[in-house]
Amino acid sequence: RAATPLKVAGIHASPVENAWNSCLHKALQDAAADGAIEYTFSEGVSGTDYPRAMREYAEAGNELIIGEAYAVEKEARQVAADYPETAFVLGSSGAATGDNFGVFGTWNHDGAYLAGMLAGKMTKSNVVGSVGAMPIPEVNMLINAFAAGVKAVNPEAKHLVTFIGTFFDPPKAREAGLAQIDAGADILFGERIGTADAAKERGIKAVGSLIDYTPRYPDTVFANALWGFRPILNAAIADAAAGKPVGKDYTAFGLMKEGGSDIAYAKGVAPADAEAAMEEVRAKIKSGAFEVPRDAAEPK
Amino acid sequence: MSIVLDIVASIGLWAAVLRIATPLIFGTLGALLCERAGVLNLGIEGIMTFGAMIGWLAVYQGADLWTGLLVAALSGAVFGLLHAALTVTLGLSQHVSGLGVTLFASSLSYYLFRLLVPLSGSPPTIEPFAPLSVPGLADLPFIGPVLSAQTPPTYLALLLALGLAYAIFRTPLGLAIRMTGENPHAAEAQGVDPMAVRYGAVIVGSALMAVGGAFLTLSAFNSFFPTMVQGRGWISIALVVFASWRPGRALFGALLFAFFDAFQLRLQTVVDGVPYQLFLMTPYILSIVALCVMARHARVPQALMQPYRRGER
Amino acid sequence: MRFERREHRPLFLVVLTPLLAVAAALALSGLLIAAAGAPVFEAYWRILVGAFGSRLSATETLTRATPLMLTGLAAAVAFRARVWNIGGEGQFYLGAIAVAAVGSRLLAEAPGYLSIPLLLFTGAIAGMLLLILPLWLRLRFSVDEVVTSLLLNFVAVLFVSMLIDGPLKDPLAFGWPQSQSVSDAAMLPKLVARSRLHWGFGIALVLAVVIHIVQSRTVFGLKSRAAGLSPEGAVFAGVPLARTLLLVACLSGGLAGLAGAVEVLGVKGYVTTDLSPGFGYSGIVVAMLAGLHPLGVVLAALFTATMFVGADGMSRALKIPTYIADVTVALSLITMLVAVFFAQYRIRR
Amino acid sequence: MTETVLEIDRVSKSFGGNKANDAISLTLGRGEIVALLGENGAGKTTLMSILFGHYVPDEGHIRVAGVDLPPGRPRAAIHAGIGMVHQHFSLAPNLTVLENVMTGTEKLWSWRSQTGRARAKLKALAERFGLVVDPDARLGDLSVGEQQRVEILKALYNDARILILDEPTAVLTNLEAETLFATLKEMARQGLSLIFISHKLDEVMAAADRVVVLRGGKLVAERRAGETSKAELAELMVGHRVARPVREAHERGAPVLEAAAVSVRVDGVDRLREISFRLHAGEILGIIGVSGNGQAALAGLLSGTLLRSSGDILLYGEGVGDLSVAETVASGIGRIPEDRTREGAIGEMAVWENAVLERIDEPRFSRRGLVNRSAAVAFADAIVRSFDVRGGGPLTRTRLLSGGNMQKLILGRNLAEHPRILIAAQPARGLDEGAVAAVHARILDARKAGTAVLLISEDLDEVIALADRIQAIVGGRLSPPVSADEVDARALGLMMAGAWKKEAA
Ligand SMILES: Nc1ncnc2c1ncn2[C@@H]1O[C@H](COP(=O)(O)OP(=O)(O)OP(=O)(O)O)[C@@H](O)[C@H]1O
Ligand SMILES: Nc1ncnc2c1ncn2[C@@H]1O[C@H](COP(=O)(O)OP(=O)(O)OP(=O)(O)O)[C@@H](O)[C@H]1O
Ligand SMILES: [Mg+2]
Ligand SMILES: [Mg+2]
Repeated sequence: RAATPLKVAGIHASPVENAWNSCLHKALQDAAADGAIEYTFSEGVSGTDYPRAMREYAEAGNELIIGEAYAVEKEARQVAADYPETAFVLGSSGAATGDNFGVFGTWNHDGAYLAGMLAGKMTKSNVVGSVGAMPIPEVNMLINAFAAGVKAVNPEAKHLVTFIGTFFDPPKAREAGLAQIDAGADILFGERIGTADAAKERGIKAVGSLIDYTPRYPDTVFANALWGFRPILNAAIADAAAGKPVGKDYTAFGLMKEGGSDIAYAKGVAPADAEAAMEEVRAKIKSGAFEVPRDAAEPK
Repeated sequence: MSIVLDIVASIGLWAAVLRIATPLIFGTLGALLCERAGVLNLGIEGIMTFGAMIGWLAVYQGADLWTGLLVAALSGAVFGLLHAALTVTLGLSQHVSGLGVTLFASSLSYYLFRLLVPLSGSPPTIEPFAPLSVPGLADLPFIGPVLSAQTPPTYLALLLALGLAYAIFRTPLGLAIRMTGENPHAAEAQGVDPMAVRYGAVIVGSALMAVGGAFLTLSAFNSFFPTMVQGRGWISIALVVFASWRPGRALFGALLFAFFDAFQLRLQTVVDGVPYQLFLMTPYILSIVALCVMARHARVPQALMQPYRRGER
Repeated sequence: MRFERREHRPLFLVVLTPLLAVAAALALSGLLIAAAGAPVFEAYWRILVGAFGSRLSATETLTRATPLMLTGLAAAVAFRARVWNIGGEGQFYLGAIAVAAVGSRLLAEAPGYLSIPLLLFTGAIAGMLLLILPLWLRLRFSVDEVVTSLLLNFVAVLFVSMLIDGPLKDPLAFGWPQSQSVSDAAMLPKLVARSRLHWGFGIALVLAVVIHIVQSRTVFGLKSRAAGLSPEGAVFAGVPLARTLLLVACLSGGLAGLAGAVEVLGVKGYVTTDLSPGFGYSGIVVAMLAGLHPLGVVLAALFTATMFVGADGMSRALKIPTYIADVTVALSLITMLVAVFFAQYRIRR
Repeated sequence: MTETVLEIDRVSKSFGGNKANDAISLTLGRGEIVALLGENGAGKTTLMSILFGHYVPDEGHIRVAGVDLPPGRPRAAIHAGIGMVHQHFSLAPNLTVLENVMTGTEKLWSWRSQTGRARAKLKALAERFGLVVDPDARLGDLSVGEQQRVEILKALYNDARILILDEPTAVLTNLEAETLFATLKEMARQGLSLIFISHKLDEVMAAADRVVVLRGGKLVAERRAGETSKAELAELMVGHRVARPVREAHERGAPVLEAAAVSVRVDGVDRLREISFRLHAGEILGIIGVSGNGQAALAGLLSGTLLRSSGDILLYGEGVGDLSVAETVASGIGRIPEDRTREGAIGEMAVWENAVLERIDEPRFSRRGLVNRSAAVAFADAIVRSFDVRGGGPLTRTRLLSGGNMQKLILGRNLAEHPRILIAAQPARGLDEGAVAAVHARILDARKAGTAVLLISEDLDEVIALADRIQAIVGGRLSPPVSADEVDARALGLMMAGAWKKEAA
């Protein structure tokens, strides 16, 4: 079986520049480079066209389809029901359905919590800020985890939140970041790309999300709440290749405990004691001794 | 209340206002120039997108930032040429041609970007314009720090608004443009070639639009994202109306709109409960109101959207 | 060089020019396809296959043509009476959100034979209301409706965004901004099982024929054309100007609102802010391609949908950037506009 | 003869299959005034447009002072000293007078408009030729006469030495026209050469040195003004003898339409103030007046497009309220609007549609909202035939008809229904001599058949020739009627100036 790589198709509602999609895209590209799969993709697929893209890929003989069901939850499940031979594993806030419709959430809040622990010790103004796209559950959970991390080490710290109302407007995210700096924040958590640019411009520090932004902003982004899609993908590929049903929730593979998400940080930026305290919690999360609170309510 | 006053009195707000306004100023002035000559250019959204992409790409390939802006302007001019060929030479419906140009320019920019910049991880970056502080200006109280936070294209936008106002109202060429927008037959009867004027205005106007787009990737941010223009072109079209086709008021309108946006972003950090959509609606609604008030004075260029065909009656 | 209007259009031109337009568009996008390193002629074949090669692609093409037909009719009806309705997109969304609001609450329990017609009607009314405002402004303040209806698009979309983020937000959507769903009973039945093609396509076809009859055979059609062509002339001939234009606006806005309603009831069941990939704007282009003829709108919508669905499928089959679909559509719209022009005009030196 | 300043050499131009100009040659001397005469559609405007560079001729040349003018370049024409006053004004209402005049007069790429110099130059010109206007007024706020002056100033500002005026008097009052011709003669005396187009033979005889007649695109005759007559010119234009029909004595019938102290207010301005008149069957009542005194309001009121603000209207002896257009038409009132291209017909619609539009709700043309097309086309066909509408059939787009033929269509759709009352506003405006005669004959025929005609006109000759009784309208008030047999043009001129008020007082 391993002789012929699994045919996998990715369908991205946004252009693949979008950080979240780039996580999927990169993991899929890497898997293809490893020879595990054969990868093809469509991007910028609008809600109207999404179900068609799913069907076309299914009819074209792809065995596993990776994507995002958020805007098309209902129709996506309908498509899966119509193509029982094809495995679908999509980002979703809902539950898995049937044998061939699996879901995964984006849970990199562990890393966000840890980054918050560093930030809480680093802030001098005692104000930190988060810039998000829209108050949807996964974004909320992330921002809340960051805030919880900050509060855990620095209960006095104030946390600002701004939503820019769109997934795709880096200049606007930058403006939102600048607004928070003007309001006193000296560390920004950028759920959206563009936030770190504000921090860079004003010479303060920032935390990235999903992917490692440190190479892009070397002196600004000191920590990242990474989310690795590869473990989820590997699990899905394994199931699909073995002919096992994929109708389950793959979220857990993205957790820190499973090696999915993690924190990546530049050592020596935060005080040594802060790093030590954080590393301690990190180890506890990995061992399962500590669980970061999951709060999907809109942050205030 | 005092929160609001604090925000309004902050240097950061006004610095943001100028930054947010810059692409709108370019876009609005470009659209205004086209409309003054009688051509509605709904291609703006696509032209801005293409400008953002190609300007960035040029710099990414090693050109300097000003060359990037120039390349963007040239690309805008090319799309302007297309729009002019369709609407001026052929006299096709201006809004349809404009929508076609928007669809074409934006999809082409995404396509070319994908072909030319293979992607892995986050999109590649360039080193954007740095803020410029002009000696003398920078020492002024309040205004100094606000201006010092701006990059050269913002200064360019401000100067351009004044320059265009002068050009339109004080020079023979400006008069020829206005006459072409009011009555191309009259312009022709006075020896002004309305076709040439319209071509020129649309090409230059479109170039300005593209520069507005390039500001997004060369100054406001440092990489290109598909869909990053986010309706700024349409807002410019509305602002032209709001400004009743006067460059000075266009500048004011763009600043006002940017003020709402910057204010909204700051207000969000301190209060919540007001849907952000309400803020975003205001400029559109204000434009409609402004239009109703002004329409009585009938200052809309009278030949706007009317094709001019020589020798046809 | 100048252009002179042809008083008579030879048949061969009517047939030949659209073909030339398609050929030109394909040649141009062929350059871009080649630039991506894909085989150009196979790409053309794939476009055809992508649009009509299977049951799936054929039904998808028709599904995508459905809202285009309705928004195209909306634009055609208005433009014929010189009501420049650029607000189809906003009317589409308002129609859609009205359907979602009423369908998920008031009519959530109603049986289909009751709720479907009522909801379609609701959507149409919502669209109408959004166009009546610009028309009223035109009649009252002589404000040009091109700009006002364009501006209202953004107001409408923001309004919808506000509703689906607020009172109409679906609590079961895990915090995603989307409206509550209409009941399953209210969904339009499928025309073809296991596909997305629904009765909305039939509705659009019937409406195209009805509107053709209205425009070519009825007194209202004659009067609305007169009102559009020359307001003074129409008033002198006793055409009640305001009333006629208002009826035209109701028809046009209603059709665009209906497009939104049909898209919700036929395809999605609820509203998000990406419900329409610009159907309202494409409708204008469709109408112009059709020369504002209602039956032509059907063809133009099918053409546009074919190009898009075909090129979209081709991009997947040949693994070239998805955006080629929009490029191809844009190119074919532009070349088609030029072709329509040359079918109407001849070149003189 | 004086030196030749302009030479038109075998110029031809066709539109589609229609030869608008056919090998026309013409010269113009310094200080000369040439009148260009011809039927509607004879090609006068086309010839002048070629001269000015709006159109490119198919063949032929234009030479100014012996030098060939490049074709199709208005700029070149302006540089060569040609100025043109267009048949339809080409001005921008939103710009000021000065801006209208200055456009295109300076080097396009200079840094600054020399407004001060321009204002001084305009002032000097205005004084020299007696064409006074406020340079800073917004053009749209000016009267038609003032706009005409701006048009001429525009040409003079460019140092025109050859001035072309295309029907400059079509929209002017007699008084304004006289002033204009006095100005033109003064210009000629100062060395300018002029070509003007007019349908009014009196003007032509009075002002021109030489008359050139076009027919069907060909130059058919050239006469010195002193050596010809109105009758000869009319015959040359049309190709056969034309005589305007004469009104025969005829018994008038009972009153059919009466107004008693009717006032009309439009946009807060009193357009009509307590006017009274009585119109009898079988008579023509002429309403004369200088444009802008309320004729349009009167025509609108009786056509059903304007509402009364006070007063009564009696139709066939009975009081009626405000009639809508449909009711007006249904009560047997025929209407000929002042402006045939704006109100009278819709150019983009077919002839048949224009023929029936105002009656479309009648059962013979539509049933249950559906148009009975064949009946409508048959109706239009009958009009085309019996009123000799040339240039197309019922299915032709109306835009393609010439002005005179369009007017025949409008007249036809009214008279074919044998109206009891006909409201005719400026029925012959802008028409050539032959068409005028035809329209007048139709109106007189209708009168003979018992139709009551209200003739609203600024053309005194027309009113004297047609009307039985005449009233003048001044400032929205109507004079008492006088019998047409008892007055002459001079007396009517006094009436139009409001002289009756003094008598009454
Ligand atoms: N741009 C054009 N396109 C097509 N036909 C034209 C055009 N201009 C003029 N014609 C036609 O050419 C002929 C001459 O028109 P022209 O305007 O020169 O007549 P004219 O003598 O000025 O008439 P009038 O007295 O009514 O002004 C007419 O048959 C007219 O319909
Ligand atoms: N709504 C209006 N607003 C401003 N001015 C107007 C308006 N209507 C008419 N006028 C001007 O007022 C004057 C009187 O108009 P009215 O219609 O009563 O006279 P008229 O003799 O029929 O005019 P005309 O023959 O020039 O059409 C005219 O100069 C006209 O241009
Ligand atoms: Mg003429
Ligand atoms: Mg009048």
